[in-house]
Amino acid sequence: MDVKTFAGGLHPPDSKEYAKDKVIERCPLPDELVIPAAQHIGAPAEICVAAGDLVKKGQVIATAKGFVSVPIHASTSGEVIAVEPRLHPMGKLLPAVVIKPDGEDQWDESLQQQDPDQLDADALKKLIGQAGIVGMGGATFPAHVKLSPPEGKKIDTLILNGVECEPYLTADHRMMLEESERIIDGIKIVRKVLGLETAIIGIEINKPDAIEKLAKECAPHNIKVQPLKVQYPQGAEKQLIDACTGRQVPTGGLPMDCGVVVQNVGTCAAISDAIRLGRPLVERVATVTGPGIRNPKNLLIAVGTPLKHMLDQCDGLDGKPAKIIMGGPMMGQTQLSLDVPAIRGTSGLLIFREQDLPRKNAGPCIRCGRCISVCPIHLQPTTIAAYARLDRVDEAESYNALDCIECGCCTYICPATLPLVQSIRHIKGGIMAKRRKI
Amino acid sequence: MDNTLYLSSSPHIHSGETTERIMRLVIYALLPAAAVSLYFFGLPALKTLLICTLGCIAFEALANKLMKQPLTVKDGSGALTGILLALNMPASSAWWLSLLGAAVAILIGKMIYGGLGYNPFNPALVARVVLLISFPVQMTSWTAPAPLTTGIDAVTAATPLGEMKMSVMLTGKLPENLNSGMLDYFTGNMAGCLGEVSAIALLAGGLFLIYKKVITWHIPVSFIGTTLGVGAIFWLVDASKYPNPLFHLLTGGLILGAFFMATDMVTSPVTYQGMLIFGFGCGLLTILIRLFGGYPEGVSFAILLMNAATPLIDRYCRPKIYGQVEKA
Amino acid sequence: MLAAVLSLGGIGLVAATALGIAAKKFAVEVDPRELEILDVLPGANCGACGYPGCSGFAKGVAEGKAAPNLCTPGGIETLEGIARILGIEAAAVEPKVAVVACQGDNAKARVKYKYLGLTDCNAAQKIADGPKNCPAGCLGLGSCEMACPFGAIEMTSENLAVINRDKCTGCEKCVAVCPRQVIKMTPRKSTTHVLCNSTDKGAKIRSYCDIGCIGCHICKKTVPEAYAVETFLAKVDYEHDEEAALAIEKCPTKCIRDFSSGYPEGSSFAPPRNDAA
Amino acid sequence: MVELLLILVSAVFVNNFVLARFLGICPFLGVSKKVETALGMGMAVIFVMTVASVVTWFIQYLILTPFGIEYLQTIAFILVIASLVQLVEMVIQKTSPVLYQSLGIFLPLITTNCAVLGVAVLNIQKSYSFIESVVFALGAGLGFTLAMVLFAGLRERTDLCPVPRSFQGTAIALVTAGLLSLAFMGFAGLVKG
Repeated sequence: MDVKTFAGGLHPPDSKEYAKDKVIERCPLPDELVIPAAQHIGAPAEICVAAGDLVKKGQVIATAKGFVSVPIHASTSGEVIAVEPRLHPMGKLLPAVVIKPDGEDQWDESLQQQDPDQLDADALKKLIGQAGIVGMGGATFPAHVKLSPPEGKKIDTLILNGVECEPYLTADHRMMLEESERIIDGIKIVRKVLGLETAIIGIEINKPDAIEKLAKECAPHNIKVQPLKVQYPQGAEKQLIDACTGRQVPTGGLPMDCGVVVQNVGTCAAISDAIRLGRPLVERVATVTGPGIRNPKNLLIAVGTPLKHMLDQCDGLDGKPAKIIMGGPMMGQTQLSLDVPAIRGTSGLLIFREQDLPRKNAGPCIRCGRCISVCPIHLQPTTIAAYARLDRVDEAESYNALDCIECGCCTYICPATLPLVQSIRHIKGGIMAKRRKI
Repeated sequence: MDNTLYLSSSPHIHSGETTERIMRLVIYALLPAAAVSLYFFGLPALKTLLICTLGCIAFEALANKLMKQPLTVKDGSGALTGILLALNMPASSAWWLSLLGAAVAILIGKMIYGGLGYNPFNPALVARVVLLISFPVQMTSWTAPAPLTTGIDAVTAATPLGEMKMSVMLTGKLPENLNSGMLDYFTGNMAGCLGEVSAIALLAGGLFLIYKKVITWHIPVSFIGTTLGVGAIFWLVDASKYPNPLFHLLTGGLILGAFFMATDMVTSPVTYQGMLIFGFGCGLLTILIRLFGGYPEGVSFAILLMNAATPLIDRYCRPKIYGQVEKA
Repeated sequence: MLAAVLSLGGIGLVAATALGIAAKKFAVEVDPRELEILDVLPGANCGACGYPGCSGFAKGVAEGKAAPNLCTPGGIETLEGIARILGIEAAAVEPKVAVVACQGDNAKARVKYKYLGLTDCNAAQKIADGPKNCPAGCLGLGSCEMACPFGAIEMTSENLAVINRDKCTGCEKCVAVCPRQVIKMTPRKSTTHVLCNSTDKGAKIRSYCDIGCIGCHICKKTVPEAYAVETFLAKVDYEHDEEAALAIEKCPTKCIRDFSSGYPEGSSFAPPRNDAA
Repeated sequence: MVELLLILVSAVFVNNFVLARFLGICPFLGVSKKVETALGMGMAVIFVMTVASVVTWFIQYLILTPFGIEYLQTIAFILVIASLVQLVEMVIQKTSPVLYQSLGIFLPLITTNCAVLGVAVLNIQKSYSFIESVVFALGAGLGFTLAMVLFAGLRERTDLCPVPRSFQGTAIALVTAGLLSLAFMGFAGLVKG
C-alpha cells in the first residue's frame, strides 16, 4: 500500500476508541430547536419568518445574503415560537429562529427530486447553493462558492477529505462506513459540476475498514482511495493537497490556485441528498464523545439541537464538566453553556472534566525548537509568539505569521505550555488591522 | 453565581512534554559519565560535583529571591548547569573554585538575563572560561586517574591534549607515545576534566538523548563530523605534526561538548539548518584552536563563539514555508 | 616650521576642496525648523501624536502636514515652543489624563467563565467576548499596563487597572489598546469621575457587579447641572467639575469617586493611609 | 601571501579592535541595537578605515617623514579622517536616508573614533608596507563589523528578555559585551603578533 503524508505535524493519541464502533443513531427531536442565522463563513442569512409562523421541514427560514452566503432551512416541521438573539457557539448572542417541533417531522412538499444526469453544471451548482450546503468538516465554507472557480483557473483534481485527523471525532469515519453510496454519488455530482475526472479520497490508515470498503466500491467509478499516514493536521486543506498530490498551495492563495478543489466526504453525502431527494442541509452526523460522557455515540442530529439534548441521548455526563468543546480537541471552540445549539458545522461535542485538562505550568520558552519541527507550514511559532507578546507587528509579519493555519500543533507540543497559537492568532489580528489602515 | 466552566483558545489537549522532563533526561544522560569520573578520580570528584550542583541550585534560589520571582529551581535547569560545570572542572578543584564557578554560571551566565530561556551563552561554559582565564594554574592542574581499586594517591599529570600542545610547541613534533593510549582515552583512563575523560560513557548518554528525542542529531553530527574531517585533512598533510582524528575525538571535551553543551537548546539555533551551521562552526573553531591556538582545548571557546552567532544564524536561517513561491 | 605649516595647510586645502565639491553634489535639503522643533519636543517617542517618534512628528509639523498641538505629553510648553518656531498663535491643548472607568475587580464583579490562556485583554476578548459578565468592564489582564510607555498603569492584586495621575502624560496608548474602551481621557483638572462603563439596566448590572452605575439618577437629582444620565450610565459634565463632587456621598453604589488626592484608592501608588489622623 | 593572511586573521579575530584592543567602544555600544544598523555602521567603518589608512600612509611617508614633522602625525591624521567621515556622511545621507537616521550621532563620531585613528597609527608603528596597511585596515574594519553584527544580534535577543530592572539597557549590554569578549579570548595565540 502506497501510504503518503505531508512534512511536519504530529501524532497525538487519536482517542477514537470512544465512538468509532458506534453505529450512527438518529437523535430524537428536542422540545425546541434553536437555529441561528449565522452558520457559515460569509454574510449571515436574513431571517424571513416571524414568531407564530408554521414551517415545514426543509422550508427556507432565512435567505442568503450575497454570493458567499447560503439560505437556512427549518430542520423539522412545527411552529416558530420566537425570533430573537440566542447564545451562539461563537459565545455571543446572535439572531436565531426558535422552532417548537410538532412531532410530525414533515418535509416541505415543494421540494423536488431531480436526476443529476439530466442537469447541467450550472443548474447543479444553483441547487447546491439553494440547499444551503456548506463544508461539513467544520470550516462551513459555502460549497457552491468552492465549486465556482473564477474564469481562467484550471481545476483538474477533486480531493475528498475523509481524513478526520482530529482526535476523538469519528463522524466522518462512520459516514464512510455506513453512507458510502451517498458519498460516491455526491462525488460524481461534484465531478460533473467541475468538469473533471480525477477524484481522490484521502483516508488515514487508522480507519482500515473505511479504506477497504471505499476502495472496493469506488473502483468502478474511477475514484482513487489514497491511504495516508496518521498525522495531524492532515485534514487541513493545504496539508491534504500536499499529501495526496505533492502540490503546494501558494502562500496567501486558495487550493484552486494549484488546480485542486477539496470537499469533505460528509459534504458530498449532503450534495447527493440535495439533488436526488431535493432535501436541503437540515441534519448532520456529530460525534458526542470525551471522557466526560457516559456513553459516547455518533448521532444524526437536526440542525439547531441544543447540546444538552444530545448529551441526554448519550446517558448524560460522567462527572462535572470543566470544558465543553464544539469540534475536536485541537481546533474546537469552548462553549459557555450546554444550551448552545449544534449547527451545520458541528462535527462533534467533546466534554472534558477537570482531571482531563492538560496540566498547566507555563514557563519561559527554552527554545527547544519542537514547535518549529512540528509546524505543518514550517513557520517559527515561538519567534512569532515572542514578537506578538511585545506587539511588534512588523517583525511578526516578516516571519509569515499570516500563513499560520492555527492547527495547534505548536501549542500541543510546547514543553513550556505556552499558548503559542493564541499569541499568533492575536498578532494576525494586529497585522490585518495594520494592513487595513494602509 | 460565577460560572465554573473553562474557556480557552484551541488546542485543548497537550502532549505532556515539560521543561522539567527535558532537564531530567539530560541529567540522567550525564550520570554514566559522572559515575566513571567518580571511579577514576574518587572523592575529590564527588566533592566538586556536589559543590557545583548544590551551589548552582542555591545561587538560583538566591537570585529568585533578590528578583522577587517565584522559585524556579524546580525546573532542574540549575542542577543541570551545576553538573555540566562540574564535568568541566579538574577533579582536584578547590571548593572555592567550584563555588565561584557556580556563582558565575548562574548569576552572570543566566539569571542576569532573566533566567531560564533567555541567556545567550551557555552558563556552564561562561563559568568555565571565566575560571580558566582568571585562575589558569588551578584550572589546569590535572590529577592522573587513580581508580578506586588501585588505592594509589593522586598525582598531577597533563592531559593528552596538553601534552600534545607542549610537545608541538617545544619540538614541532607530536609526542611519541600519542597513539598508544587510545583504549585508555576511550574508557576514560586519562587526566582531564571530570566529564571529558570517558568517551564511552558520554557517547552512551548522548545516544540516549537522541533516542529519547530530547536532542536531534544535527548539532552533534555536524560538530564532531567537522572536527574529525578538518582534523583528518591536517593529519593527512603532515602526520608528524598533527594528530589523527581519533585522537581528537577521544581526548578533550569534544563528545561532552557536542552532545551536551552545544545542544543546549537555549543557546543554540532553533532550526535544523541553523543547527547544522552551528555544529559546523563549532567544529571548525575547535580544531583551529586545538591545532593553532594558544589553548590546548578549544571546545569551550568554540561553543561560546557560536553561541554569540546564534541570534544571527536564527535570523538568516528560516525554513522555507509551505507554499512559498520562489521569486524569479 | 614652514614645512609643517605648508603641508598641513595643503592637506587641509585638498580635503576642504573635496568636501566642498561633495557638499554640492550630495546636498540634501533639510528644513532647519524641523531640527528646532525636535529640540522642543519631549523626546519620549511615545507616538501619542500618531507619528513614529518625535522626529517624525517634527518633520510633519515643519512640512505643515501635522497639527502643531498633537503632542499632549509635551503640554503647553511644547506647543508654545512649536508656535514660536513656526511663528503662529498657540491654540492651547487642555492637558488630559486617563481614567479607568471601572471598579469591578475580581472581588466585585462576577465572571462569565474561567479564562485559560494568554495574559492579554484583546486575546481574552476574542473568546466569547471576554471572561467577565459585564460587557464593558475592565478585564484585568494588563494589556494597558504593558502598553503604557511611562509606567503609569498598574494592576491591583484583584486585577483591576489603576492609573497614576502623576505619571500619566495623556498619550492615549492605553485607550488604543483596551478592547473594551474602559479607559477614558478626562481633563486633568477634573477630579470627580463616574467609574463605570456599562450601559446595561440597573437590575442586570446588579446581577454581575457590586459597584456599577445603575442609572438611578440620584447624582443628577443632587447636582442637576453636573450630571447627565444616558442609557443607564451617569456622566460628569466636566464644565461643572467642582459641583459634581457634591454627589459623591450620595451615590448608592459608590461608583462616583474623588481623585483630588491624585491617587486612585487601593493602588500601591497611594501613600499609606494615616489612620491615627 | 601567508604574511598578509596572518595580518588579516590577526586583525579580524585575534586582536579584534573592539573585543581585544577595546577601541571603538562608543559606536559598538551606541549603534548595535539592530543588526541592519550595525551592518551599515560596519560597512561605513570598513570604508573609512581602508581609505584613511591609504591616505595616512601616503601622508606619513610622503609628507611627514621627508619633512621631519612626524610630531604632527596625530593632527594630520585626524584632519584627513574627519574629512573622510564628512564625505561618507554626505553620501549616506543622500543615498540611504534610513540608514542615516538610524546611525544618528554616531556617524559624525567616527571622526573621533579611536578605532580609525588607531588603525592609521598602528600601520605606522608596525611599519607595515603599503599593501600590508591596506590589508590590516581591511581586517580591522571586518573585525569591527563582525563584532558589531554579533553583538547587535545578541542585543536584539536580550531585548526580548525580562532582564531585571536594575540591569536593563546599557548594563546588560556591557555584560553581554564582556561575555562576547571572553569568547574571543579563545582566539588568543592563534596568530603570534
